[in-house]
Amino acid sequence: MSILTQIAGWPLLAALALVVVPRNYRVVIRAIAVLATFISTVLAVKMFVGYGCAVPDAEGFRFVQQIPWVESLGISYHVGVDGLNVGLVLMGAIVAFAAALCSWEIKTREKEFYILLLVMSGGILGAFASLDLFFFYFLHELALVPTFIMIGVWGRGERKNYATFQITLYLSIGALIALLGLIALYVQSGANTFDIPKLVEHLKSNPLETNAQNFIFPLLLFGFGILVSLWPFHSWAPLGYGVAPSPTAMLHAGVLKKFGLYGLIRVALPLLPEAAQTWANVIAWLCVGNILYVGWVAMRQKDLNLLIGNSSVAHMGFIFLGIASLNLIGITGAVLIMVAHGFLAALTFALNGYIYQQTGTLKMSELGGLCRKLPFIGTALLMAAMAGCGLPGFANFVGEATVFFGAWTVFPTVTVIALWGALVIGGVYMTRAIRNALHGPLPEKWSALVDASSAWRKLPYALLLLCLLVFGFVPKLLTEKINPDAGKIVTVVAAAAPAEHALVQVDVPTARAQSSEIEQ
Amino acid sequence: MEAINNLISQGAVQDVLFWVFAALTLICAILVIANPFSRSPVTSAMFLVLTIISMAGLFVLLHAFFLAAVQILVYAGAVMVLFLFVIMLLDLKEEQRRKIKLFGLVTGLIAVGGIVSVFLKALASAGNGTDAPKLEGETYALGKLLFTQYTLPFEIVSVLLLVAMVGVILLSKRKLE
Amino acid sequence: MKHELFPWLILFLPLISVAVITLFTLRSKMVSSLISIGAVSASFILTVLFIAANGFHPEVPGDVLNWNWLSIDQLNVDFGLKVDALSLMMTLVVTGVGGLIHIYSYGYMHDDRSLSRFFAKLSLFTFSMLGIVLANNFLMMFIFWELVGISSYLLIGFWFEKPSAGDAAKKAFITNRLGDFGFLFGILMVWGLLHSLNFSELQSGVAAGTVTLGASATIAGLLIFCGAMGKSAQFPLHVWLPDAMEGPTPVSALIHAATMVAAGVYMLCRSLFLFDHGALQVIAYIGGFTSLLAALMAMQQNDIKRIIAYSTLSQLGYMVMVVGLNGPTPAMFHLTTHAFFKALLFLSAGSVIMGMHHEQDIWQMGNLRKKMPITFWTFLIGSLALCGVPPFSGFYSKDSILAQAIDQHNYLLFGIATFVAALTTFYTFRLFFVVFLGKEKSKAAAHAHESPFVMTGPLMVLAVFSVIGGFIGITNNFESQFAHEHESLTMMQQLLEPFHKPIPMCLGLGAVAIGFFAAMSIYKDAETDPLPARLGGLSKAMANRFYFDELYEATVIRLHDFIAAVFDWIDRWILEGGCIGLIRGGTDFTGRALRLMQTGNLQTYAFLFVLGVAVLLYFVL
Amino acid sequence: MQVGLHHYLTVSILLFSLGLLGVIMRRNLLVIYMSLELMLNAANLALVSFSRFNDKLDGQVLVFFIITVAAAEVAVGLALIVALYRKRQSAHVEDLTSMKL
Amino acid sequence: MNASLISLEISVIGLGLVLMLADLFMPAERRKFLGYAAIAALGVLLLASFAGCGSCSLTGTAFHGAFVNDGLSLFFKRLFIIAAILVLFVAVEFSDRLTAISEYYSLIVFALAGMLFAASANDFAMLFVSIELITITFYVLVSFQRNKLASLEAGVKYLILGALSSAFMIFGIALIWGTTGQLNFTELAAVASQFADSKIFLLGVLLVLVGLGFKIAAFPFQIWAPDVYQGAPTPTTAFLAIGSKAAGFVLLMRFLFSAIPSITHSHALSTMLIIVSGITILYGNLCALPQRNLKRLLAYSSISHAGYLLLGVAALNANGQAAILYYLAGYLFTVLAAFLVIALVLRQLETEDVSGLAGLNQRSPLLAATLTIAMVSLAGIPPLAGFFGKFLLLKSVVEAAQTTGNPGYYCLLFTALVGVVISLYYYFNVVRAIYWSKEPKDVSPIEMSGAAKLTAWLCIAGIFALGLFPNAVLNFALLAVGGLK
Repeated sequence: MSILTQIAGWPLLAALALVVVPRNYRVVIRAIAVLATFISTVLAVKMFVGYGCAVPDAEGFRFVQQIPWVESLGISYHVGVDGLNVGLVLMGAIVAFAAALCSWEIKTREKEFYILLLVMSGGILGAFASLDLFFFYFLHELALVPTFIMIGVWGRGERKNYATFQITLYLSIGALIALLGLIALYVQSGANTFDIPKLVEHLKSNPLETNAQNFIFPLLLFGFGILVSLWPFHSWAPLGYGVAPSPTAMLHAGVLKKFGLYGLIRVALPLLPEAAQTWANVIAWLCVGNILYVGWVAMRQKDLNLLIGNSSVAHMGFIFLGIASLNLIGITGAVLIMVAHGFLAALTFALNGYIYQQTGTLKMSELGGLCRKLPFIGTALLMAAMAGCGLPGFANFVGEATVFFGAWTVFPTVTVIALWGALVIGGVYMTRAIRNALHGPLPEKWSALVDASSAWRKLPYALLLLCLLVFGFVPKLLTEKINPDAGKIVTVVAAAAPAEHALVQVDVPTARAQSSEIEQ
Repeated sequence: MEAINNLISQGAVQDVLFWVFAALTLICAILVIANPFSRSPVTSAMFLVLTIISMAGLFVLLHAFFLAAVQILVYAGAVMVLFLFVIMLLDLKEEQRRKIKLFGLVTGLIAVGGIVSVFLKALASAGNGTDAPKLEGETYALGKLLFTQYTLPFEIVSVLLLVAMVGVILLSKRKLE
Repeated sequence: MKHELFPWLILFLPLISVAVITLFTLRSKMVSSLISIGAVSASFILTVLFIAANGFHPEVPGDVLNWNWLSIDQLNVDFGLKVDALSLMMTLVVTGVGGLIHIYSYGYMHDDRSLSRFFAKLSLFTFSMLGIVLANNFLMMFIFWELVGISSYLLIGFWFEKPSAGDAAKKAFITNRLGDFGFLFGILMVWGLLHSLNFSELQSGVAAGTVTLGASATIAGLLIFCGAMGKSAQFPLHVWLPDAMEGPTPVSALIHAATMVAAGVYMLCRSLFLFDHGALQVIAYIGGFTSLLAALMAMQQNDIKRIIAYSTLSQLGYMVMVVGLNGPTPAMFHLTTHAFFKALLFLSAGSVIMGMHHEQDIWQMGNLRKKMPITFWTFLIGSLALCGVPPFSGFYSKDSILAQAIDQHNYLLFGIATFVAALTTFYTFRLFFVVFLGKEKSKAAAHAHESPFVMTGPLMVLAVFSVIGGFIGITNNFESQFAHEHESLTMMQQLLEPFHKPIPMCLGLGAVAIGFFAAMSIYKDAETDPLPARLGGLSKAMANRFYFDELYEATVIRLHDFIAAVFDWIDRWILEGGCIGLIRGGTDFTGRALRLMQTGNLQTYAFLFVLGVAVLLYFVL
Repeated sequence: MQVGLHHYLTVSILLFSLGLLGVIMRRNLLVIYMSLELMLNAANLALVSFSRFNDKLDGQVLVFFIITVAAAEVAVGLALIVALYRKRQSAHVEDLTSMKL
Repeated sequence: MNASLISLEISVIGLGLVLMLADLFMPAERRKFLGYAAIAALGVLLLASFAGCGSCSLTGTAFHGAFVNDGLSLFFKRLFIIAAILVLFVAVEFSDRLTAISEYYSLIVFALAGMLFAASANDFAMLFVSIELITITFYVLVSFQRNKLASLEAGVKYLILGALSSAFMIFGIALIWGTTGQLNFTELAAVASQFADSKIFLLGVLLVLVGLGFKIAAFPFQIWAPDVYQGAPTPTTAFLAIGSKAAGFVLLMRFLFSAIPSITHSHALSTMLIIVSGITILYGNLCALPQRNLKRLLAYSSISHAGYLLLGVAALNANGQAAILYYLAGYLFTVLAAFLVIALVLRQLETEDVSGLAGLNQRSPLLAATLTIAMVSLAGIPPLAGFFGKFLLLKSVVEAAQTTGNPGYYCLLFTALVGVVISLYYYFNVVRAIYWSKEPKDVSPIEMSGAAKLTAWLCIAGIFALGLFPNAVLNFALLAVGGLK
């Protein structure tokens, strides 16, 4: 059994086990959840560390496992990692562990909550590890549905129902459109297989017609885009995260949301290279909406969670920009941000959750001076905010900078706008948030707040911060893995480049050289 | 006499009879659904009997003698008696003349008119339909067909009748255990 | 090359101290401060040892211990250190002056309950600053550039419970971010054209003519200059520096006088090879204009730290101007001397403030000469150096700037610089007279006391350097960096160097004299400021910093807020309320409306059924 | 004019539509039910005439089935109406609207 | 003549008769257990069908081609038998609310016989009589709770509208036979293309479709479904929802793809199918949105599912047909799970309001889980049967869209997606009512008989099995539709 199956399997197994645990054994329930995610995390770290030593298969995937499932449709359970998803699996496992640790703030119906949380974690990890389009989608849905339920049931605030409604609506539509795209891709390819590596191989020799590509690509783009809160389909995200219980927000904003982006890179680009060229412009300009528009919206927010939610949406813009650049640097950067933002989003939502749990509000007008009473949480939030506005030292900066370098050669104007969004607008709203929530005088009523005191309480935050710092200081851990595989995708895309896309073509020889170098 | 025979052989009598029966059928049918003089279900039922009998006449004209007999026996005889029994059993008063909803009437007429016009148009488009009649309704042939090729439906219908019987008992028994 | 690990240690010791303090010793103020002071001192000592062993020009001029940090396609970023005269001098300043300020801080901040946190942040700043200095490529420099920004943010907002401190920190950060935007933009542009970020590679490439920025050179240069504009607080991004005085005084000394603000100038010198004539012209004029503007503003400030802050602005304007006049050597020279005397001034001011129990209004002071003798003398030395009175260090460096302006035949800027020199003397001695001479203007002034030795000690050390900084060979090192041919001057030659070019020297000294006498005549015994009455509206404008903050408030911030409000409105009402609400409401309404078909009436059902058939038939046939 | 298939079919169609009208116009369940019988009879007529003019007997077999099934249906239907009448004291469609929307 | 082909049907009819006779010899209080006997007998038949022993799984035609036993009919027959078994289980649980329970069982078995015949019907006479057998049986089954006005009212509504649709259908059959002279599907297929331009023929086809559309509750003939589902006794509703609908579908598929394939693939008819499918989906889902009555909600949901199933018809390809089969198999377990819970939970309640589910997870975790799984599967969420079924249906439509390039298919796909999204909302409302109602009025535990538990587990197992291990059933379905065009 592949280690990946185990990583995704433990939480699911634990969820099954929880079904039979009586609901008043609260400690046991919690322990099982934490333990299962911890095992996943350990395994994921082991996999990440052992990545270099593992032997890749013919298509360049490691830790592969394949079991036929529905032969007539060419569906098989196929997991494996390459550079693109190895970081995501690691990130997902760590965030799942952190989310399980943070779930102590849930006080009602804990059993159901933990079951859903574990299903969600298992689904996410499985989706990222999956190399079969069907399972890829299937496991994502498996993770998505608990999200709705968790928000609907354990959500907070008076807009809970509305937010649940909206997030359900948007995400289901997005997922279904993406499903449509995936099915169309499958049908059009004629390969009668859902296996991604096989599809890539097949379409390399028999590329789809331009028309078909240009029809399927937008389905995938907007389907996945809605899942990732691509502007203008973003309004669910801040709202949903605003009311979501923090473990859910952590897992969704941190991990599950990356599914759409990963799907674009893993599926849409290599399988529909020509359309990718055509649509890159659209993506690039839409991401301006994310970065600039949503950034501005974030500036207006009065609620910490809404602000963070909006900033999280804005961050997605950078990833889209990296994808749109269609060159090695940009895509590597996009993957980097995906991993980094996973940690970051999880961290911020976890911290917000802590503050909410303590104060019962996240309205910035009511907060203030929290650094005094909550030095640990406050400092962590400050660091998270700084990571959020692209401070070097944290992994986000590396990703964003890389994306800027990648996109600069292709979309200079958009890059400049993105720069403005990252450095100025991001700086403005993050410092505003810090100023309003952490700095300034401490209101009387918060004099009884308690900081995270025990190691257990601190662990999730510290762990996530540590990850941000590690990948911020040593981005090579990721880039070395991402590079060759991103290079393959870039090569495929570039090979399909129509003549007028001269700018993109510039990078072709180097990308090829890069990948061939690595192959040697 | 010869003239009459001639007429018969040329089908003129049948034609006349057709018109008579057809008119009778339709007029009675109209009276079933909309009797200007009485809204009692009994009247409707009586006119339905008349419709069925005139239809049996049409069947005869179509040389379906067996079916004409069945029509009168089963329909006019059994079914309509059943109807009348029920009407009497229920002791239905003459239906009150509730206000006819004009809107309903008009839209209903339009809908039905639409369907009829489609039917008739389809019919008109299907050629003139003046082929000479061929088939002679042989009861023997009919019976043979029924018990050879159509045995299975026939048997299923028997099950159906059983079910109906059970159903009627279940539904109308005053007290069930 | 010997001691190649030294630069790494120099850089990372402060970071290690940050880690140690935050992780382990937050509880103990004493240990934390010792660790922090120890780290920066160790860095200083290592720097000195390194220089002693290798001289200012290590045999390998290139990059020490290159470690590949990121390598994707054409994007190669090394984590490497560039050790040459420029960076070593700067390292000396940062660790030396910084070390002194660390020590001073221990005294100044002794009673603060978050002392450990303070030292951690201070060390973080030192690390970042050293990073800028030692970075061997643009991206590394940008990284530390940002880190300096954040540490300055943290330090300004150290007393975060004070709303003004929080606001000032925010303002400083965002203003810096504006500059950084340009900086990174410029870096991208350079990389896009030259496909390298490494200073040595770029420099040799540009020098050899193998690569060229071509037509974009001016724009790229100016964009990179934007970074300097933010860090070195050049017009129009100068607004943050005065507000930054909300931070503790040692912070003002360290960051806003000696090091961080100098980073912009340092960066300009480091990347000077990229700038073409057009860009340099713009830089020079912006520098000149800033120095004038800041000097004018300084004339009517009443807060002791703000006056010094504006003078810092003005002096930075000098440096930027002279870089623009293609004079990196005078710029770096002034930077170094300025670091000494401005740190001295700030620390002395800090001593005053502490003596005055955190009173900062100069019109509440007076006659402190008696109460705080050491501070009085050190402040006087600092003032003289700042004004450029021979033989204090400021004289030499300022003179070299004026001389450079003449050399470049830019008489307008020369005029401005001279005028600013007069203004500088005026406001410096205004401050000096009001604070140290005259009568006590408040009870606090009467009860002021001298600071402890842990504070006065660093003051004295700095005072010594402020005096001798002009002729101990600082220029030699920079000359060797920037000029292809140069001769090392002896100390005597250096002492007399200004006399080779008498015109700037004489005019400069004249300006100083005018400023001094004007200040003396007005403020010798003044109880209140007589100037507002004389200058009227101009004074008010000066006091209000020419309304730049208000202008920005009304334009830039308003505009952003307005756009944000509009987008927020769109988001809330059109995207969310309009589209989603409409869809939701529409769906719900349609559902309820369709349901009305199910009237429960069989007749309606039959009718609908028939209608359905009719529609179907009509549709197909 | 010779009476042909079309004439019979026209009669059948008219009869069918009269039944249809009855179903949607009348409100007495029994009359509605009678109208339904009219419709079935219309179909019978069509089948018989087709059978006559197409020279095939299958249609008549079908008519046979239809009559039988209709009889069964009538039996069940009337029983149902009776049961309903006992419960509701009405055979009027407008009184049967306890379930709606 | 290969009469042994109908041994399965004969056994079922025999079973019905035996049940009716056994009633005479059973004491009243034991009659409820006759249901188990019927279940056992049907179980044996099902096993026999799978084991292929006797002639239960022979393929071939009989009665001059009127009766055909092929993959398709075999698939549906097994489906019907399983449905009947599960319905009988529900009926046993429901028996305390029914008088004359043994007749109820036997009527269910007769309806099953009708469905079995329908699965094999290959000419119009068979089609007509088998449909009528099903329908007339259902008239009785629907109005079986004579003491409940709603049941009788539902019966009358079903009766009148059912008869109306029968009238249309029989007129359609008359027209088809009149123009082509063929009653047998196979022979009709050979000549149908000659009549592609004959309006009378097309009219006949449409009228037959009206009749079948009524059975499957497709728009615009869905109007009866909510009232009838609501009023009928719960086991009847369950059988209507799956058995009657599936019978409609097997006949529809036979008619469209076996009798008149050349007409079906014509532009007008395929466009009509697309439109009908789309509107049915939307109508069912939209109307269900504000619905609070649980059975009525399921009725609307059943309408929308008819729409989804029609996707497979509208796709006009083998994958679509196989998808229908697969979907129906999944739908079978799902719907029966839902109705089982309704039968057990809403026993005491006068209303069938969703709020009656409050506190169900405390009253009976198994029932709560069963209903939740059913709802989630209906909503089409992995890893349950509903998801894979919808996936197959959508896939077939995509294929159709890409092979024909008809833009209508894209609209249809979009409509289907919208429908799925809307449906999520009301399905989750039900789930929410189970687990997260504010204050449940009744928290007394619900006693479940062993058989009820078994049924619940069977349904859950079915839903999961079809979602997780679709291979076998899918292959069977693909094989089954091999004969269709």
